[in-house]
Amino acid sequence: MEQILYYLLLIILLGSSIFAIATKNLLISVITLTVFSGSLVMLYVFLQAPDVALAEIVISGGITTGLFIVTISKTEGLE
Amino acid sequence: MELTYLVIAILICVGLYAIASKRNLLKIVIGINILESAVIFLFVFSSYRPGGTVPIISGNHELFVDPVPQALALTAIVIGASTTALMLGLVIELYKRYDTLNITEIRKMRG
Amino acid sequence: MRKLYCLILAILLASMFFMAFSGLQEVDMELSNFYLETGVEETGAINMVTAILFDYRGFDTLGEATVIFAAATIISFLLPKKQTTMLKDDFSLLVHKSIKSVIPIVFILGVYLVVFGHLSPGGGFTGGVILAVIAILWTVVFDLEYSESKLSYSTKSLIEDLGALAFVIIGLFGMIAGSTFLASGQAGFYLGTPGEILSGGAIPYLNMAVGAKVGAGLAIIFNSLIKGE
Amino acid sequence: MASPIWLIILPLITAFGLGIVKIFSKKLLKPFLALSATIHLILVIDVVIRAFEEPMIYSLGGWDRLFAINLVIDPLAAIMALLISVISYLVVIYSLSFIKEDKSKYRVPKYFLLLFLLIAGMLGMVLTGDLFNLYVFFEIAAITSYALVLIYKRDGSLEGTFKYLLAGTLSGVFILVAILLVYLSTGTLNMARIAVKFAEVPGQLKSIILILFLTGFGIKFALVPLHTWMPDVYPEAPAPYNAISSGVGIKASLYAFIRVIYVLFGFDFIANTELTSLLVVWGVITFMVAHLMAYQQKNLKRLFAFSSIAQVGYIIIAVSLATDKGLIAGGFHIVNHALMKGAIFLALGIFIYYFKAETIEDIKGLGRSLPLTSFTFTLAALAMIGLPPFNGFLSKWLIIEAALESGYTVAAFFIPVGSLLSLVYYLRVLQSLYSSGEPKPRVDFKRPRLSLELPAVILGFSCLLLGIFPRLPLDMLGQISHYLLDSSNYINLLLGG
Repeated sequence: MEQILYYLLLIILLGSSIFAIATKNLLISVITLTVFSGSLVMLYVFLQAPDVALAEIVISGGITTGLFIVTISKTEGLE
Repeated sequence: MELTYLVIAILICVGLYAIASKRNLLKIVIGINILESAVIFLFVFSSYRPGGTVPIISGNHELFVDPVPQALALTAIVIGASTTALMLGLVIELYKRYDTLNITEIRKMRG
Repeated sequence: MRKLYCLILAILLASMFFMAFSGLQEVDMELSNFYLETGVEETGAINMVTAILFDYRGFDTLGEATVIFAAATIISFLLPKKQTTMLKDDFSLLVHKSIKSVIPIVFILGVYLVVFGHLSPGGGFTGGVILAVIAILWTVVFDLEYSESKLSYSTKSLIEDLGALAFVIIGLFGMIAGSTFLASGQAGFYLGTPGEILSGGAIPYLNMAVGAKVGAGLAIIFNSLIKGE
Repeated sequence: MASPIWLIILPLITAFGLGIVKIFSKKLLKPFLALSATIHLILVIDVVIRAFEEPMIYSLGGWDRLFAINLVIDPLAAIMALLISVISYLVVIYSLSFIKEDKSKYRVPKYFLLLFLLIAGMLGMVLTGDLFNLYVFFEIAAITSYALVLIYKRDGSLEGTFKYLLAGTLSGVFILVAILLVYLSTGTLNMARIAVKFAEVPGQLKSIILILFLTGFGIKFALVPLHTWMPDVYPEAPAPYNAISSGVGIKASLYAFIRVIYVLFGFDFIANTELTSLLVVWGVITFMVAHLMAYQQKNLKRLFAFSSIAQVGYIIIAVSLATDKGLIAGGFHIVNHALMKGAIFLALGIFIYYFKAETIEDIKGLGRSLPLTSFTFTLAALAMIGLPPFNGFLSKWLIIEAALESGYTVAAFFIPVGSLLSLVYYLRVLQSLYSSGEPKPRVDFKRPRLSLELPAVILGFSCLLLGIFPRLPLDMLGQISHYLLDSSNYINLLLGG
């Protein structure tokens, strides 16, 4: 069960990263990026790294996404 | 376990491709973000030992995962976030000056 | 065509990385083995990641905190202070009220993560970021003026400076006590019983210094980005 | 009897304390900075003198050397630290007059804050004996560099810095992965311990690690296909930053690369692979391309940026030879280039400060309006070309000798050709400087301020001085190869075995 979940997360990781690069809408791209870091966080928990997982949630998932959204709202939303 | 390394390599590839080929400043920043995340994932994954537990030594566990790459990964996350923030600040300023996010147009406007 | 070249370049580099990863062999991890064996006894912290970050390799942590410091400095300079126009009055009274009641909880969570860094996952960085979220919530839900009136730029800057200086001064205690910079156990900091709140030598104090510095730094970065016309 | 840690933490304390000093009194700011810089210089000289008697080790946190972060001050690190602090001291004094306040009253304190962090970062890179610590200081130096370029907020600086930031982040990622690979294949981060265990690492992995380090640091010290950020960044940055970056900033990365190559990979690896010939060819390409590019430039800072890239090419050739002579020649050229480029950029800063002269056209007639500054500029430019009796001539001569000794005749032949090319474009600059023209001063002035002119003059005349009396620096440099060519000496020094 854990194995399957692990591989599923890897697939989500790949899919979300490729989608974030491919999509034209920057806001969607940034939101996909949160999915990306979300699955990374789960993987870190699987890999027994709660410290890194916490830091990833608050820094990549929280602050960086916030900064991205601020930037997009101040610039244009489309590529 | 080779599979995870493959995934990390593909993620690095995606990030590098975005940095090299995209013309939109924000897309480049997103590419850098993916690249850095992939490297941090590499740090965490390389610290894993099958059967190991969290390196908090309180119970009677015997095998722990390697705490050093995790500590280094934390440092790397913070440094990466700082550079990303600086980049986004630059993107905002560049947009104010040139009214576009396209890197070729910015270059054209400067002549 | 150019995209194809980029793709080929990226694939080449990535396959080089992959070759390197798969060429790795099991070796004797002497550094981490040493930390795991003696860490609890020597540092008084049970969370080894924190013990490494703040004790064995505390100098790295000083360095990374300096990186945030530099980033906050330049971003606040780059984006000068102006009126905010975005994200204003989009929220109802209900949201305002509920955010006001959430903020103490966020504060407690942040402080908890900072103070218990040597016992559980978390630590100064994570806790500091959570503390920065308070200032960010003020900015996003109310507006920049409200946020600045609660905690002005110069106050945050001062907190950041003091946090950074505190880190160095705690490090200097080690030298005063006859050991070297950033010494904790050797400098006579109270190691205590591992697992209790009053333990870990200098680690909790360093955690607090880093928490203050990171929190203030990130709040400065966020508020600076949100400023401007 | 200061301990070496002060070399790094004194600039840090100064930077962190700046905000607090500013609250008390704005007038205290400049005396505080000057005092701190002076104390720092004295400390560095003290530590360097002692390090030459006996190399020093300082283990942080009071831990055992094997498991702590160590500061290692061997002769090469001592020379680099001395060079960095001398150039930084002069730049700090120069900047006290050069950097003008803007409307928001924030520029001066932030500039100095970042400058001191940059100094701390470079010194940390040079002194540390721990691989990951090296990365952390590398990033401090990098992020403060981006920031200092932005300090005047010129239009071009935004774009240039974005490019720089992109290149810098990529180099950071490469180095980070390389360090992780080293850690995973040796199990430690202490450089001497790595050197002991590195022999067991499989060859393929070794070469990948080498490529990663070379590209990572190569971006920073501007090897030719990786140099593109530099000509875009330099014209937009303030002149004192140019001086510190070209003089010692890129040298710190170069030093890190030398350290990694010689200590980690060791002499045997260099001798048994084609690394030397690769780097020699690469160095020749670097300086030829850079000289040819410099020839086409009109903007002076752009021209000098290309000239700096060319000098990196010479240094790479010298240090990759892995001989006693090559290392001494390379080290001497590092020192000389720092002095020459420091003098050139500081003098150019004076031209810009009073006359806004940024292109070759603009400096027409300045030879008469600013005689002493122009004379300094001329001295440094002649040294750059490599004319006797200046120091540039000596170090280039030594590089040629070292290359011939190792059998790289073609490379040795190309070095004078490169000098000839640089003669052409430097003469064009000097001709413009002394031709007749009517420069328009921005402010009314009689002669430049002493605090601006003195640092430039000191650096300019030191070029002549080192050219006539090269004994002392060469004696000091004579000791560096002991810890580089035979990494077991370094291992014994650090691990005390």
